Amino acid sequence: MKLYEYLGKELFKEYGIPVPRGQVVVSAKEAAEAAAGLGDVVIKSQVLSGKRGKAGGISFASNPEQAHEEAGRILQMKLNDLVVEKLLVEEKLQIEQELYLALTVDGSAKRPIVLASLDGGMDIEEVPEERMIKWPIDISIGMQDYTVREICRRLGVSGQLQKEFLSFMPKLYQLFRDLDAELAEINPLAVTPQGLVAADAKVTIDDDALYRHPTLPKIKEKTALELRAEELDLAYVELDGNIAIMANGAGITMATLDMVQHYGGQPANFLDFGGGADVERTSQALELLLGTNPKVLLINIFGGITRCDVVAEAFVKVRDSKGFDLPVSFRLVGTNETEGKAILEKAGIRVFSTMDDAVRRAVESARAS
Amino acid sequence: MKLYEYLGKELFKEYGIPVPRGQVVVSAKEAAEAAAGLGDVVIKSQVLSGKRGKAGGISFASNPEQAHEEAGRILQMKLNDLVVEKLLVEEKLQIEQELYLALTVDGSAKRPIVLASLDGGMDIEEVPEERMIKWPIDISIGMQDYTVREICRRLGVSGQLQKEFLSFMPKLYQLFRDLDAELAEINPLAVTPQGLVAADAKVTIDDDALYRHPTLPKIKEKTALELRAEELDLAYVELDGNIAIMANGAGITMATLDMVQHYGGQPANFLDFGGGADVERTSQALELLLGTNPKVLLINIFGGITRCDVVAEAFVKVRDSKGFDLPVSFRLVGTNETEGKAILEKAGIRVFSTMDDAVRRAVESARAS
Amino acid sequence: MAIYINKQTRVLVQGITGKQGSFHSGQMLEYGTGIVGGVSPGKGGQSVEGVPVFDTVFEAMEQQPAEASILFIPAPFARDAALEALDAGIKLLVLIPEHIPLHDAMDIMAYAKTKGAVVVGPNTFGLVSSGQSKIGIMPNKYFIPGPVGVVSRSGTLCYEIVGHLTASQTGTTTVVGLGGDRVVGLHFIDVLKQFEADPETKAIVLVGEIGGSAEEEAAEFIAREIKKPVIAYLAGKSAPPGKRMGHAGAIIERGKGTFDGKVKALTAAGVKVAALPAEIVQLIKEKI
Amino acid sequence: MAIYINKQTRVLVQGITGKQGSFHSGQMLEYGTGIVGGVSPGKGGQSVEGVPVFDTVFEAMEQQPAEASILFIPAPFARDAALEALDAGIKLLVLIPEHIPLHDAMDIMAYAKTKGAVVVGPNTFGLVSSGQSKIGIMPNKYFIPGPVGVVSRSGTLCYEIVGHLTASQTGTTTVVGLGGDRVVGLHFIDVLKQFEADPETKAIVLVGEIGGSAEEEAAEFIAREIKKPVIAYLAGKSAPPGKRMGHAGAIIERGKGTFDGKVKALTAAGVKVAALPAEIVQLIKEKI
Repeated sequence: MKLYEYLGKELFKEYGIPVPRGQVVVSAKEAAEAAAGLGDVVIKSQVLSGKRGKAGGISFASNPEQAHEEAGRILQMKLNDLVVEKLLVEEKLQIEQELYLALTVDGSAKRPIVLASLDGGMDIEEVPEERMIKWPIDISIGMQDYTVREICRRLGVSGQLQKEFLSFMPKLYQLFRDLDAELAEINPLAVTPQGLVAADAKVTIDDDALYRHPTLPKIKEKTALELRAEELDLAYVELDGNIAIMANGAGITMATLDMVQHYGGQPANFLDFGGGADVERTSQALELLLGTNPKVLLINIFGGITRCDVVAEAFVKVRDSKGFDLPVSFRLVGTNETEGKAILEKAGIRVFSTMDDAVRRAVESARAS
Repeated sequence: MKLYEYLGKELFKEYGIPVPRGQVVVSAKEAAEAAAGLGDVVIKSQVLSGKRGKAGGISFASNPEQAHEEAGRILQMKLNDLVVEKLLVEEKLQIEQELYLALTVDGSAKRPIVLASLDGGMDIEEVPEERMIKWPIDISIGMQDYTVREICRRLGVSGQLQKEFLSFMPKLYQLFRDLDAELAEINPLAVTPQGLVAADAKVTIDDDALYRHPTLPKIKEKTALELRAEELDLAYVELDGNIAIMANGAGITMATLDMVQHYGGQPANFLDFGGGADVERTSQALELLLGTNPKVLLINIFGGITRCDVVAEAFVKVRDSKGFDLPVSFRLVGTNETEGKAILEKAGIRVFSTMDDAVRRAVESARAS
Repeated sequence: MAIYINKQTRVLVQGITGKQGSFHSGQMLEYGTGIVGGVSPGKGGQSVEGVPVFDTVFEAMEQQPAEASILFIPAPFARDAALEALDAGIKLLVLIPEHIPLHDAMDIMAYAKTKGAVVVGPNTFGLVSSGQSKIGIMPNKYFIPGPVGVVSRSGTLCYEIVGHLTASQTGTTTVVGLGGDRVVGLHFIDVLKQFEADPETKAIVLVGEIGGSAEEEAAEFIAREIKKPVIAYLAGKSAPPGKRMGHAGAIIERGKGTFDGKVKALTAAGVKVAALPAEIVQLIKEKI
Repeated sequence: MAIYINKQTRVLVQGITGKQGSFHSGQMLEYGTGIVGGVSPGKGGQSVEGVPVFDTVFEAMEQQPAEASILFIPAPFARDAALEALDAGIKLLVLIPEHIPLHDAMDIMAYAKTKGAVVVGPNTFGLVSSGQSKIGIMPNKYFIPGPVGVVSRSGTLCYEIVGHLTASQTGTTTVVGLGGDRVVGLHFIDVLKQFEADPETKAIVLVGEIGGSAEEEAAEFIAREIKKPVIAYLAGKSAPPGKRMGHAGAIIERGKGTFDGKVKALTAAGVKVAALPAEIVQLIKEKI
């Protein structure tokens, strides 16, 4: 779950990480009031999108009137299709240098990793590899002073700035660990006459660990269907095609999409309903798919944990109660295959044994309809 | 540094470890007032000595009048030579069972170790080995739930009591680690209708880590001379004999004492003035020793980090300024031995090359004087 | 021979009294797995499918020493159970649960490293040395002995491919599911190294997917160290960028981990990449 | 031969620019120790006694790879410096400082274990393989090559005893100071095992003291594993119970760790216990 900048900065504050003075507002009037006490300000749209600056979602003002005007303008914008509902009005920092600092998870090393660069402020993908310091953290001892000194040495940072890092970085690491963050990024990390200040905050919390952080607000940037899928604990992604696809397992679901495309079809979605689903969850997944009005329904089940008879039963149940009649291409093998096939065939549904056959049939049906 | 029971319990409280309701008092009057709100109370002398109960330093009262009387009595006692200055007046717990729980450092395993027993309340040295569970903690992951479950299994504890331990023990471990404790002991750990309660608290903080805990009070249970030695960072222990001994290094100082006794002498003290001492510290150590009015002074220096010339110079300086004339037996070898010997011999002091010779001379001198 | 596990491997099942734990214990026993004990706190003294149940892993290890353990434990409690197994001396830990928090997974991996233990998963179907021992949840019938080693990031897709092999009478030495999470214990490289050293493995099938850099790292390693033929299949060719496709790994970001990039890297390392799962069979037959 | 260190051992000095660090670097170089670099944060680029100084251990290890490091760092900063050395790949760490907090020492030992590194100390004089390499602060002239291995809990007392040996022309293979703190890296057993395996060590001197159970554990180990003659000296015969005699270890509590108990245990294991330091020489001569 990505956090809005202002939420990230609230967390930073809690952990003693310096952030600019500022305030979250929802109207031009509030923006003007907030600006009154801050002198020159920066007004930042609070949306979960990078490159807000380039898109016009960040602006400056030297007085409340200007702040009012700019805030009003930004609040009417859409940034990458996202409505701007909140603004962060902050003091404009006296920035001497813009750095980059982040903590994230290095899947290869199975460890947290520090990313640090003297080239902050810009799009971080544009920073040349050799200007980006990457330093893994040994979780059994955490971030120690020597780690910070070593990163500073590699950055070429010493003296007062190194001292600041010695205080700054362990706090960011603590936040990263305590909050189950996938990413805690500061770009730019501003060097100011008052020391290091986090001029931005991009914090992403591990969805699987949200239960441990009940006080965090729930942030959604999904379509209604995707939200419904999330409620059902289904991995669902909307796509542009017309063949609705349902399979069990992320890999095989992707492979099914790939094969649909391979044979010239257009997937309408990605839906992995996972392993070991019962009749009810399977029904819910099916109902969700039917709600998207696809031309064809393609079901690809290789039962392992998932039992074929359960899927078959659920399918027949949904079909009988909803009475839909779109073409269905059903592949069913694996655990309790015989029982599952029997149920479907009794209900007059043809069952394919290979993915290939089922996908080809689905693509043909989509073309025909 | 050992903490008084009431200080230990204050720390327990901070960490969410249940302790009896109660209050520290310094007079019988205060004791009566404290007892007023608590019903049946226990009145416990706050001295750093075990076996307070057997020595009469713990008493009970059912009303403020009794509390007044008992408190007055205990405040006039001396327990193992320690004056009772404070009392802890606490609610009397409804104890169903008395357990034992401690965290300490296992030098062999180089780890923290949990000690736990169902036989609490008594002198813990009397608990049979097989009734005491010892479970080392892997510091890289700390105390986990499974550790507690395993200890409970070994104790034969399950159900509600195990649940209580699952909450209780990690808190004690956290305190032990956070506070640099050498020992955090609860004996008895009371099982009451309200759950586990720490009926006593024995917490010892690592002296070498006190600088990290500036808010802890300084607790002293030493003689004036020992305190003075501590100020000077000297390892000093008073003994009963008449040969004052000064050496560099704990092992060799002990060996010097042993040799004195071996040849029939009586050491007046143990004084290890450590390695690498400068003229000033050496002088201070000497002055401290002379203040004890010994019959003979025995100095045993094997210079490594310690430089012989520095010790010699300091000795001559102190002798010349104080003008003492007790017999001195001086052994001096090692780093800058030649320079040191020259200084002493110029000042008319005989220098021995072996410990054996020096010790024998010291014992003879003590006998003669 | 086989890698990681064999007929002799003694296995514990943590969470054996749960629905999944008991069902799959039965399946594993049927396959021939040497399950010697189960662990379920509070359930010690019971038995499941004839397997004795203990309250703690330490107790199980005292009574029924084992080398491996498989976890059927809800994600929030998986970290504690995994650390317990490692602390008690388990050297091969198979983590079935999905949704284990990322930081918990890092904790487990860090501790496993200090203990010199191998972790498979989390979010894996486990591993099987065909005809000998299965520590996982894959359907028994597809795993018959043969000369092909298989390593996969995804589960059902792996069954699909092994199913094709089995249908053509091509069996497997060991099949390893790495697990779909961002932090997992074994990577392609670890398993490839084992297959290279295993005399019975004649060819290797690598089942990858978009996202992350595991396939690219594998390609580099194969070019350098692997002499045996490697065939790959990659899922996610059709996935649009920036969308998360189920697995934490299966997301294309920042121009890295794309399908094309992975195919290119593997091809350059001499690996044949199949366009469809079924093609694997033919490609393997050409090599052995 | 010798144990732990020899002529080839490459050594870093952490805290080399301090008073003690620079003085003892000079002494060690004089003895022949292979010091290849020093570390002092903020002092990188300087040189001490001709040894290049680096800002961090990682930098030193890049420029001047080493196996061992010795710390002259004030106690409050020793933990950080020790962890740095271990993280950077140092395999033998000698901790000179005294007053390192007990929990810091436990942290260091736990991390060393995960890294497979040996820690000597803290609160030790270090170790010396006579005539080859000295990583410590002991006076050079007493350490001449010979057939006796010495292991000691205390420093100056060890010099005293080695001084007697040297005076009688009996040299040493390696002399190891375990350190006087409650938590130290090496125990008697570890060093005895090494001496037993070292062909040049013909006899072993063990210098112990009251408090703790290290001597009792050593006695048990000697009875079981050590074939070479072992001579012991123990300090603290005259110490009254309950008083702390300098070292954290040198305190008699709860009836454990007494002088008599230790002598009994060692004697039962076939170890001759000398009554006076000087007797060691005669006892050794009888054995070699």
